[in-house]
Amino acid sequence: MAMAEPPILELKRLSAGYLDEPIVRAIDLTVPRRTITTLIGPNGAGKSTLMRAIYGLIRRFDGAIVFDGEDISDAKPIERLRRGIGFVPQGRCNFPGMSVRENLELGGYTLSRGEARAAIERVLALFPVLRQRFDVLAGNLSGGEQQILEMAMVMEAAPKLLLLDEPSLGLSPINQEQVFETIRTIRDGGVTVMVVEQNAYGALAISDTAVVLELGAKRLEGPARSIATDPRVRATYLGGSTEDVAEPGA
Amino acid sequence: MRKLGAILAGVVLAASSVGHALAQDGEPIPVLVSLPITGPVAAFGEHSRWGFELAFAQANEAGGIDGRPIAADFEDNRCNPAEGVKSVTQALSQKDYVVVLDGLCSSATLAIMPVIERAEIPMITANASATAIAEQSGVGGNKWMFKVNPADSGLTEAIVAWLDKEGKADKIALLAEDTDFGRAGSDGFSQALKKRGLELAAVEYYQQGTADFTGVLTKLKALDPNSIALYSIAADFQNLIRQYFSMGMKTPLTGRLILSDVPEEILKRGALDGTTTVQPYTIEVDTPENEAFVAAFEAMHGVKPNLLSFESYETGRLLVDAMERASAIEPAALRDAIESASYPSILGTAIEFDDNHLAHNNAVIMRVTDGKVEILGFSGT
Amino acid sequence: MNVDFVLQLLLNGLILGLIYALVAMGLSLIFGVLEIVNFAHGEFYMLAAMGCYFLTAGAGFGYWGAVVAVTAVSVCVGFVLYEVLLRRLGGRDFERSILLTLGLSMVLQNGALYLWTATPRMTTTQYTYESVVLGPVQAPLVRILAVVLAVISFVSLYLVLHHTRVGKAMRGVAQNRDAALMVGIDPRVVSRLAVAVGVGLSGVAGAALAPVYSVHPLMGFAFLFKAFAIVIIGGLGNVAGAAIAAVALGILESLASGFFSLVVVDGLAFVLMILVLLVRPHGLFGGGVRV
Amino acid sequence: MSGGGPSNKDTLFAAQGLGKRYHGVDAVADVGFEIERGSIVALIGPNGSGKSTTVDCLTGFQRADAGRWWLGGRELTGLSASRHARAGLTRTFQNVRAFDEMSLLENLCLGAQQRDAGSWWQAFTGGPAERRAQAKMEARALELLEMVGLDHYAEAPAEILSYGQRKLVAIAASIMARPDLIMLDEPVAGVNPTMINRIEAMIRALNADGVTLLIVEHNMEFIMRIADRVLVLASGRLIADGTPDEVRRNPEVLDAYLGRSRAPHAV
Amino acid sequence: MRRAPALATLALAIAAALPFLIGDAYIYTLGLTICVFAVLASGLNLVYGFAGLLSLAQVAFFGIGGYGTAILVVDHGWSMGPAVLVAGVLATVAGLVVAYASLRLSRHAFAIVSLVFSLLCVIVARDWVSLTRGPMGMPGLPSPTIALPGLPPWQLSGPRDFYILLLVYAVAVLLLLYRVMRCRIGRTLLAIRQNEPLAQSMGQNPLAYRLFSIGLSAWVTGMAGGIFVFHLTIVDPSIFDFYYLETMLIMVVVGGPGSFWGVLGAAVFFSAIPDLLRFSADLRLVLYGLVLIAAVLAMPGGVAGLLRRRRLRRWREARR
Repeated sequence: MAMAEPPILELKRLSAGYLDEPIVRAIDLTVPRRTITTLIGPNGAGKSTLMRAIYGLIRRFDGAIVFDGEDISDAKPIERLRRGIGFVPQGRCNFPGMSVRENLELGGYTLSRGEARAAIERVLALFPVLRQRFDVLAGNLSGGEQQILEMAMVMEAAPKLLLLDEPSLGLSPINQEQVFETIRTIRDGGVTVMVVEQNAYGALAISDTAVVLELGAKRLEGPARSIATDPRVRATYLGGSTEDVAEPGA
Repeated sequence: MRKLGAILAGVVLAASSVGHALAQDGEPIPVLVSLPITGPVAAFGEHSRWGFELAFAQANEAGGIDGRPIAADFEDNRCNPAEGVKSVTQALSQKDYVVVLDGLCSSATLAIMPVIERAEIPMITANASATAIAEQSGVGGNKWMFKVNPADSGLTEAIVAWLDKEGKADKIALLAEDTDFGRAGSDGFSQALKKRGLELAAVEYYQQGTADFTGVLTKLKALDPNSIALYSIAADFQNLIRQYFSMGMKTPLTGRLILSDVPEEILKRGALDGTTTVQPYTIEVDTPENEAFVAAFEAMHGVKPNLLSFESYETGRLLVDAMERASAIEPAALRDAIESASYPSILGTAIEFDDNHLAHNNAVIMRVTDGKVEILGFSGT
Repeated sequence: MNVDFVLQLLLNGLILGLIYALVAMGLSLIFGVLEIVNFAHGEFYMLAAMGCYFLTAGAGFGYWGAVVAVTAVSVCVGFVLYEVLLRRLGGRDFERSILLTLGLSMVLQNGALYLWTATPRMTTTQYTYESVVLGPVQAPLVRILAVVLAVISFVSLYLVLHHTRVGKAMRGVAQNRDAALMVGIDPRVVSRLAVAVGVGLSGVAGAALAPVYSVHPLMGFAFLFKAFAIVIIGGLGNVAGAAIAAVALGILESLASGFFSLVVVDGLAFVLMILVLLVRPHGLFGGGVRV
Repeated sequence: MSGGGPSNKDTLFAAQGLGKRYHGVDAVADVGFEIERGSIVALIGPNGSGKSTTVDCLTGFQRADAGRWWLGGRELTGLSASRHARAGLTRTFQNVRAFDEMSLLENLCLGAQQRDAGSWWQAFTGGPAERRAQAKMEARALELLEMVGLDHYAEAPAEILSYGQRKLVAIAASIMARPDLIMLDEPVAGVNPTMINRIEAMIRALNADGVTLLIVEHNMEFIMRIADRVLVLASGRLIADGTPDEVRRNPEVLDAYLGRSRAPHAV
Repeated sequence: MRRAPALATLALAIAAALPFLIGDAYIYTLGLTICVFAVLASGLNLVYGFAGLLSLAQVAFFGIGGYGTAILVVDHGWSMGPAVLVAGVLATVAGLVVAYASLRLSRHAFAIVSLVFSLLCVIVARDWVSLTRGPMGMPGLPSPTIALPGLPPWQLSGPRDFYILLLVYAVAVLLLLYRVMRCRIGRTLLAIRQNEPLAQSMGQNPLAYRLFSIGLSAWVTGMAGGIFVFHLTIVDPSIFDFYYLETMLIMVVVGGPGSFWGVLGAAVFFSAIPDLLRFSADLRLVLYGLVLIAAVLAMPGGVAGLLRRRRLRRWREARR
């Protein structure tokens, strides 16, 4: 390869929030292609906010978002979706009164009819569990299956970057396992994935890179393996300054 | 302060006094007419209005009353009692009307009666048929109220007498709108039957504006009466008669049907054969006076008169006659002149008011045979 | 005889119920997708019936031509209604949506009264005096045609909601707005379509009923409230529920008018509605479009 | 005390066996704890661990499926939200809430009226007693506004304030009625550092004044600074209860936060 | 808005002087219409503007008051004063039942149930013939006599007398409502409307306040109906006409929900202007509908809301 591939996503001093003050401040971040990046940090650190800002759901105060080499700072969510960013929000986000089939059909809403059919086949191959439950109402699936369904729906549009907000929230350990496996499969298929997770170790185990947020700012960044063992991570969760290292896992 | 108030009041008054003038000598004689201009029976109200207009136009053409033309203001009562009271009260507060005329809706008429009694202005009803109007008027009642058209009690007595003669008076079911009109018809039938030791087989009321009669018609069909007495007009009647027809009902109808309103198709197919009805008037009455009336009416309004235009026309003419005889054009004198009326009707009788201020004109009994309406005869009321 | 009587009542009720369903379905669809109670719905039905009357009586249209024309115009009116008025309401403005659509209803109803007065008009078509005899029972042909239109509308709506992308998107928006955004459904496009289809259905209803009942500016107002009751009994936003409730109400009303008196019929829908509200209140407000 | 209740007289608040289910899933299960008079207790836990549900149930905003709770020896189980407040247990909300169209003074006085003002009839007639009560409430409201540095906005409608300022007002309003216990739901979430310091100062001042507080919060530094005791919820269950330091060193707590399903062997 | 009380006093002085200055029945009729709508609109304002409940039952309260009074006077020989009071209480009871049953569910359920209640009232008035005389109504209500202790009995016989009575009644009701809206009770209602959970967290019981506002509103509205039907001399089912409800809603929405003076001003304006301009009833309602749409879209707080927004801007600027 003659030239290094540009990163899929670049955040340049991004500040964003809901009301009159930004929640995340001056975030600089570069996400390389075909990786899994995990955003971790205590509740209220601004992980979900950052993710929603990348998808364009909330107000941007300052800074820029560059996706696939183009500035998308002012694009609407639907525009970002078309450009190749898929977002699976926190909580249950499917159509509970429709079958898995219909949910997947709606997942290909932005595609042409033929593309959609091909896309469904593709995600069914990727997530075989959905094929078994093809005619079940989404509301009757288990939590893990619903989460996988939601990822599959977004994956139909063949995003280059997939944003997942707390995919394991409220799932049993076995279901969490299943979801993490799926995320890895997605990455192996060539898609860049960005995950916000409360189950930090679970997410770190499958991640390439990790970013630790605290109080709306980036605290740490590095390879997932080293972050997982960095004692400072624990400090961001349970207080004390990041320098005041406590004994890990005493 | 008083002066300031007077000025302010004057301003308000000026702002409000559009069309607000006092009558003077030589000026038109203000007559107030309350009838339905809008609402479910507006089409009938229009006919009633045309009758009054013809009568006044003829009088004004002939020089008016001592050179004063009669000017009628038409107020809409929407065939609704409260609306009638409101509009008449409002109108009376704005102009010194010498007489109030009234068309069509018995409920509205009964509601307006106390208003004109309090205001001491005579009122003549042309089309409202409820028996209660006359019962409450004249000696011992409302001295300002008069009724030209026959009361329902008179009409029902006439039709029941005829049905009885034909041996068809037993097992009559009644379907009527829930208004004074319908209830008077119901009372009239029960009383007339009671006299003969009979009673109604069923009584059903419906609210004005009811669209669907299939349920009640099915019920009446199952009851299989000798005839169904119908007290229904305008839109309700149109809905009802079509549903009656398309449900394939064959029971003859009776009561007060306006046969000219029955769709031609239904009559032609013989669906109403055997139906009898009583009305104060029908256009087919074969007298020179009636021919002249029909011709004049058609010339003025472009359509043929019906019984409502006939009644209003006669009422208008009776009023003109009273004005000509009255000692002065003011309410009390007019009242006396109306009370002593003896006006020759188109139907050949002289209209005079009884103690209840009710006139007793002839009624026409009709029957449908082979898809055609035939006049069976006249009857006193 | 007695069996025939009941059969006839049931047939009357079934027909009546399907006629109710035609008006109620559109109302329910609009509520399901936009969470708006459309007080002007009855006026669209009235205007459609008026339109059908004038087209057949004055403009030389045949009945079926009028049905098609009126329905097409109604769909367009729905588009305009959404773009001009309803779009400006947020999802949580329940009271404001009532006030806004009530204002629209006042304009349309009283405008119609001013233009045409309350005088009722009868639409006469080539079918007016025909009826269909089915063994011991009989029904007017115009009603059978209205029922046919109702069934066609219902089946079409079902097919659209279940077998077209945009129909599924409509159900999707009603079930989960966030998920709709996630997969790239534009709620505005879907809402606009739902209003167009809803008003279009009231257009079909107006055209179908113009030959059945007399046509006048106040006809929609009275019908609307019955439709409200049906929509609430069926579960707000539940189109199939509304259709079932409509048929059930039609049959109940017919039986009531056959065995009791017409007076009972007037209040039946409202009393049932209040009972339903008291018995299962929480299932009523919310819930997606389910057919 | 019949049927359980607080175990000793320093206990201001006690909850036992609190449970709440949503759609067949336990949001909160068998949660019980006590709060000592005059303390500041923090309630922490990862997202979805049931903290807000706990507060909502204990303040009457949601109906608990199981459990009983007492304030100062009086059982509050099953009472409506307003009765909880009248009994001396007030709260603030996660998403800051104020009566936006009303002035700060009115906002605060509303917090006090249930305790300080008289009957509706007195309110209607507006006699001297009512005027005295009103004056008293306004004086206290001004005092509190001064304390949080917002007294010059006393007449301004709440909607002109910034997010952080409104949080201050919300806390001030919640203490107007001089409650025995306040539950603060995320008092410093989304607030800038300067404002956090002011809120912290206010909480300390209140506590010094004898008010007991239960604080639900994500900002750990803040919690570690201010709390006497920390309760940790995970998946609807109470998994730890101790001083901030003890909790910090508790591996179970860390697991709850960081997830244990795939904890790398290095940890 | 500061000058509103002074303006109102002047208007009241003029209104009170009218009966002694002119003898025009038309002006009296107009005046008493204004008085009635001032009461109806302010009553709705208490429920919608303050308690935040869209009550479509106000017209039912009005009609219940009218029918109740008429039946008590005509069928039971009561004198008008007590009959009006009791009919008002009847409307209150009806309002409380409707509100209690539906508020357990939600604010939205209240709107729908209150609408259905109004519709059921029409049906009862039309169909319970033995009580209400059905669609024919009860025409020719007698001229009532009011006997106040120490004064000669006063027989109300024309628009002038009813104008005086309704003016006195309206002033009394408006004073009462003004006091309620301006005192702690009104503030609490506003607080509950703006943020119900917060008010609960402050120990306020929203249901009690809401029931109070509906009860009071139903009472004054019902009594207004009771007096009004004697001016009309008739009560029939058209007293439940949506026209009354739509007019009340216009007045409140345009005047500004929650604003005493705004709604009062709108009530005077919308009772007087269309009548003076002599619109046909149909055209007037078309106009009202347009005004309602415009008000809902363009000025959610009504005229009073516009003034409030100006004040808010001043505060915002001061904050910079």
